[in-house]
Amino acid sequence: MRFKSIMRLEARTLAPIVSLFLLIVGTALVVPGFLKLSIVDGHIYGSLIDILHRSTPTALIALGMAVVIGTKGIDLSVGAIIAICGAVTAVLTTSTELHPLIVLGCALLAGMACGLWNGTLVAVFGIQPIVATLILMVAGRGIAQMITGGQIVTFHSDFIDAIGNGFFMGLPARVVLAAVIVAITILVLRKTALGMFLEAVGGNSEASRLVGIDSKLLIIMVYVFSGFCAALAGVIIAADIRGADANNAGLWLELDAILAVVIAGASLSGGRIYLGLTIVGALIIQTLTTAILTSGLPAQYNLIVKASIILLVLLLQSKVTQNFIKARVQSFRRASDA
Amino acid sequence: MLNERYLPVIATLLVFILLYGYGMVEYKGFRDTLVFTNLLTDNAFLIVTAVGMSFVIISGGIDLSVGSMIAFVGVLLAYLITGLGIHPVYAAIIALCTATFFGMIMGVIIAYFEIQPFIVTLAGLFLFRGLAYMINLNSVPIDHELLVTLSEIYVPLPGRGGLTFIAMAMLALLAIGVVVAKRTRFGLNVYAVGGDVQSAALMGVPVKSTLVRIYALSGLYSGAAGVIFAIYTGSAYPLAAVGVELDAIAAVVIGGTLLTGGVGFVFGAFLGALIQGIIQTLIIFDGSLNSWWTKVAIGALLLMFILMQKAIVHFTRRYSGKNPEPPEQPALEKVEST
Amino acid sequence: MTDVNQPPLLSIEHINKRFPGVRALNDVSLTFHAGEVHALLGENGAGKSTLIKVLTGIYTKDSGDMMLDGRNVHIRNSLDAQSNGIRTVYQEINLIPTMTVAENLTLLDQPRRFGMIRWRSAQSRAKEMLARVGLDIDPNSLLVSHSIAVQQMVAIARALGSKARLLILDEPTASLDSDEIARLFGLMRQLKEQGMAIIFVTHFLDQVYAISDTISVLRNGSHVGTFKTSNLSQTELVGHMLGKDLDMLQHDQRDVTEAEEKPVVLSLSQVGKTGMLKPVDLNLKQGEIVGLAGLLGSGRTELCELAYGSVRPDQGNKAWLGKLLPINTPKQAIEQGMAYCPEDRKHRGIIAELSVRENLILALQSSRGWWSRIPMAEQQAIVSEFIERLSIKTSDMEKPIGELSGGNQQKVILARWLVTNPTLLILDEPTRGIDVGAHHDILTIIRELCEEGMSLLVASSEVEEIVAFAHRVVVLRDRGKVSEIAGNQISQKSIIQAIAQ
Amino acid sequence: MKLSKTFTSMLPALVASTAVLLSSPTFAETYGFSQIGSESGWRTSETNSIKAEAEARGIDLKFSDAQQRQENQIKAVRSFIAQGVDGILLAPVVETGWDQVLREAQRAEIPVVLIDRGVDADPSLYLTKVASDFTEEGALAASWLAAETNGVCDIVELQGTVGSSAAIDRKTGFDSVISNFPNMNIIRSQSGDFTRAGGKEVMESFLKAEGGGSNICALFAHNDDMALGAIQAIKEAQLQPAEDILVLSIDAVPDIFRAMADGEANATIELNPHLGGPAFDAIAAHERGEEVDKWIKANGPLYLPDTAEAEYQARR
Repeated sequence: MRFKSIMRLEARTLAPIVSLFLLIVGTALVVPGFLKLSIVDGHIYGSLIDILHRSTPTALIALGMAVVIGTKGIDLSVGAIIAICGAVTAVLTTSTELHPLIVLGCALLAGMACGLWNGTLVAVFGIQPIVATLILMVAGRGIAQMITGGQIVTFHSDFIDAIGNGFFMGLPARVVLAAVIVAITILVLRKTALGMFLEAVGGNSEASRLVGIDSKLLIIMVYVFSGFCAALAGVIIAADIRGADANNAGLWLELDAILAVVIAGASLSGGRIYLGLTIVGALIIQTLTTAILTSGLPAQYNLIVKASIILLVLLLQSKVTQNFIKARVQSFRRASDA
Repeated sequence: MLNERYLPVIATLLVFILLYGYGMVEYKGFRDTLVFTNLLTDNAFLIVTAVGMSFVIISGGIDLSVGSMIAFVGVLLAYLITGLGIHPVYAAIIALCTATFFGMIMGVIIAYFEIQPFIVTLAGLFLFRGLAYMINLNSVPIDHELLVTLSEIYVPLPGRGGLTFIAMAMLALLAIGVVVAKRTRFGLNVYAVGGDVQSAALMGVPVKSTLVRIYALSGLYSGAAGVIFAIYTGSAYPLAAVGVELDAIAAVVIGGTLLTGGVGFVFGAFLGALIQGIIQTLIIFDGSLNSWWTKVAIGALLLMFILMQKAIVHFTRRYSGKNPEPPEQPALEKVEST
Repeated sequence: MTDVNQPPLLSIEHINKRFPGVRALNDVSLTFHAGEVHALLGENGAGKSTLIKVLTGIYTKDSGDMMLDGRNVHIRNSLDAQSNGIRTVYQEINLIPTMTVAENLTLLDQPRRFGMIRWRSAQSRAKEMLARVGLDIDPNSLLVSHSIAVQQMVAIARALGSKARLLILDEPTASLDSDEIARLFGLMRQLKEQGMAIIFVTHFLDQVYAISDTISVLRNGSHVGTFKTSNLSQTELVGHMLGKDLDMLQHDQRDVTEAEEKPVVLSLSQVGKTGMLKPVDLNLKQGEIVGLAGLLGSGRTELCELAYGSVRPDQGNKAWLGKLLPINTPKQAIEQGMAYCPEDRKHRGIIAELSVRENLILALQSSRGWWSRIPMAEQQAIVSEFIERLSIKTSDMEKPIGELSGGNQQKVILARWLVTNPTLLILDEPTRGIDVGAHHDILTIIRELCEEGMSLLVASSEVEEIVAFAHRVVVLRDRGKVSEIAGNQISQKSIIQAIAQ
Repeated sequence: MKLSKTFTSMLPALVASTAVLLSSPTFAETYGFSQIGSESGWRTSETNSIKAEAEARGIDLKFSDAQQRQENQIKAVRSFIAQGVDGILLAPVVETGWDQVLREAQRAEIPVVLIDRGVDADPSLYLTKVASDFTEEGALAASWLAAETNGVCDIVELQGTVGSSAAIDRKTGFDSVISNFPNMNIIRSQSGDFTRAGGKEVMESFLKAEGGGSNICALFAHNDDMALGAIQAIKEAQLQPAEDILVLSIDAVPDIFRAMADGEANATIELNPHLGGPAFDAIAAHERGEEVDKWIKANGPLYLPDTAEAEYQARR
């Protein structure tokens, strides 16, 4: 019996991991040297590290998005928050003498303020998450441009630069930073009762109310967290190019993040938060992009490949298909039993 | 007696009149009918898209693929006309059928595989843009005398203004949309599905086929918007209409349609698109404001309309005994066999 | 009124319907005549709603025949049912709240010309339909702008349509006040005169006697019997519904002794809420089990909700251990030491995606706050203790609770509250839809808890059960308290008589 | 009473101010400028240059940012026509699709000057085009590279946004020249979307795909921003940009001069952002009734590291 339940768990968690594995193996067959890792100047170097490096912004916002979606919500505004926080970082660095740590703090606070706004609209005003966050999605980039004055603000700050491009123990610093955030999030959600409460609210808000859980505060916190993740991603993206590009930074990244969560197997109707698998989902999306880039496939095929793979994953994950497969498996078993 | 459900539309109309009045007082050129007919012509493709989107949103869904669809249809048209030498009328018919077909496929996935419209149409967003890239990467002129003739058709009005073919086509499509929504069984079924999908099913509304038809209709309308865009610019460009889906959703919401479904007017989408257009026009007339004000202003407007709708819904719910979320009929409990 | 010689409008013969693990309808045969109001009665799980769904084509029967006017008919979906003149009005008004009255009335059947709906003629048709049910409202008004009663009448008007022959009213009066019910009955009589066959499902016995000509009783999926209303006493009827033969109930055993004078834990004085429950007085003593008896819809659940505070009462006061306290939210209730297992386990009890462990630990964790998480080892200890103590059958405490059987889900929800060690435990239908073994287990637990000094408020539709454990029984009827029976006075017979009065 | 009194007393002032408002456009020439957006550093310097030029000449410039969308630009041009401006500057985001709106401007007798790129329309529809030739830029870049490497070089290319005319023409120009050199090959070509982030990411993948970058002789980026992103990628791959891999790009934004001065880039071709002067001159000439050339070429020179420091100081 116990074995069976482990099997069930594995089948679900295995799907994204196997997909990632297959994707990497497939790419390695097409692109020689894809798996090669070498140590140059004490830094680990190779395509796989690149994927980690590149996927940090997506992974970070997908982390926040996973928690939001777990509570039956969605956050469309993360792309705009990235632009705002990148702008805050750049403008504060260039126009003030503030310590970079304070600049970083201001950017993170700006992101959390955006999250607070979203959370308030959702939890207090009872506006559907998709609408509530659409407002900031539309207006946010405008606000970011207002901050930068519509220009790409280039800035130099060794500290911020270290976040975006530095190395820590041979690994890209931002990967380490993101890993730490992911680890802390997993710890907080699993080692406090927060994760359980969030999943309870997402799974059955009425039952949660009856056991005395204050869902409003939780939901606000969730959006603030998503804002925080987006802010950090915004700083990393700005640090990456040493400039804040209000128009393009994080553009359509919210869609990638939602996709990562869906690939992880979470339903948009809430109830389960798979943090680890969401990161795998983000890695899948990035591997796909990197694979297309390194394989030399013309740029115009990127979207088609991406869309086809998404559709495939969605169709395979849908209840209808799963039920169909289950029925098939059962009838096969019955046939083989007989 | 004024029906309370017209309130949002009337509010939208008032905002439009106020903005227009402001323009008339502030800028000389604004008093010409030209400004108004320009609004009709310039926003024609957006209005047509928003009309299709209205049906989707009234049914409680969302369609993110419309912007890509516009680009895809444009590129397809160019290929059919200049590449294959097909007469524009036939080319347009083929393109519209293709768009409808793709919309229908998304509808089938949504209705029968029970995957959220958000994710399905997101895949559509990537897919159609990718297909457009496959056909053609450049912006290409569509050389055909018919297109030139069409774009030259012009019913002059006093005050430099004039109704272009595009504006008239848009008005015709708008009128058809209004009639379909209010005067056909399909239209009423859309409202019923959006109002309460379970009740609708119990009342005998064919929910699944209605959903398929809704997304096919949205495909058709965004396809028509693509044709209009092609006539408007006399060319095709795979990067055209990026982000139009958000403009269309905003237009629908500003026009008083609830994203929760069931409530709204196709005509409201027309007003919503005109309001966005007039904000843009005012900003251009001013000439010193930066474009990000458009985004911020539209975001603020969205917020205002959503809060207003929330208040109206709250007000009407007080008189309704129906729970906001009616519980499902309790299913038969399984009795343990052991 | 009913012409027995006339062939029945609809007859069903040997209908069977099974669901995995349950026989929902077991060889049911019934006949329905034109010009007759036929009450269909039975407690929850008796098979009424399954039968109605078979009649209206939402479920397909496994076997058996349906004859309309003596012809065999196959009803595969709701459109089939409608075209055969079978129309249904549900308790939960199944209309579109966001549409107008006229739109609701004519949906899918609008008068058209060249494919275009003619609203003028649709409106006049809507007016006619409304006139048939005696409503004079603006067909252009939004459905939600009307009271529930009017919405219900609109639903009936829609169901009647033009070709209705058999009208099924599934608990239509649940949310109506007495004037509105009188109005509805007037309409039903009028329809009866016109030769309509009406199936009337309700829990209100008064209403059954006020309007019906014939009564059929279902129990556990089987047809118990069909009676002429005039020949059946209320007490007999309740006996049939509950499966008790009153003559056999003279000497039922009671092994419960009266609780001694103990301090009052929770005291309700004139607590009620308009449209939900008439004001009620109730005192719950320490170590006492108070049973709430009454048929479905009598206000049992409502009293539990108001006592717990999951619904805020709009009148009356609550006192906890002698002190007046505002207990108006679950949080406040839990802080005082209350616990509540709701009746609707699926929608208000379990969180299906979460594991048995998480569901079980949730209330305790919630009372401790999110920061101080109960260590995993302690959780597992608590969970395995309760899995053993309540003999919860699960392969694994990490299994999603949605995959457990109803009885085991119920035990987990019960355990969820027991771990918080409450002073007062409110149980609404703790034994609903669970098998015999689990049923027995839960009754044993209830007794043990009481002996440990816990107070319990238990609502149940099973009179036998209440008699078996209650120190005091509060009988509810028509959303109000009708009597209180204590000590040796408690017997199945006395309760049934109080319900049936 | 009081309110109406106040109102009556304000009335003359209101009328007067309205009159001023109505007549104000006659004081100065009003031009409209429809800009593509602010997607790159070069674009921003172009905007600022044209705004500054207009201010210096006392021109009332109506500025409109189209956020990379053609429909917004068409709207802007139409609004300018409705406003009755004296001239329109248009930096078209794509080449096609302008016939209709240009015809309308012509009907309204408003001269249109195309800025920094051309359109695929009858030349009679616009006054002139003040722009460099993207194809020539590409060709110039290729020629420099051919000379620098003696016609032997494996090149990686960072394209602009897929479908944009700058990307297409620069590629065409570049390809046309290197096709004459059998030993010059483009071994990798991908779009970096004209952004720094895109440039960096794509360059990283190039480096990985080409054995750590040892096979790559030169990088040709369709704009400086992508080159700047790519330079970071090269540095992070432990290679020396401008030495191990030649870095060649187009636009001449200040930051690329900084990079050249630091020895991290080899050459940039100026895409002249100071197009306001020639454009306004052309309109003025047209108003005087003079003939204006259909293409006022504003090709910039190729800059090399030797002058980079001075250029950087001059431009920042």
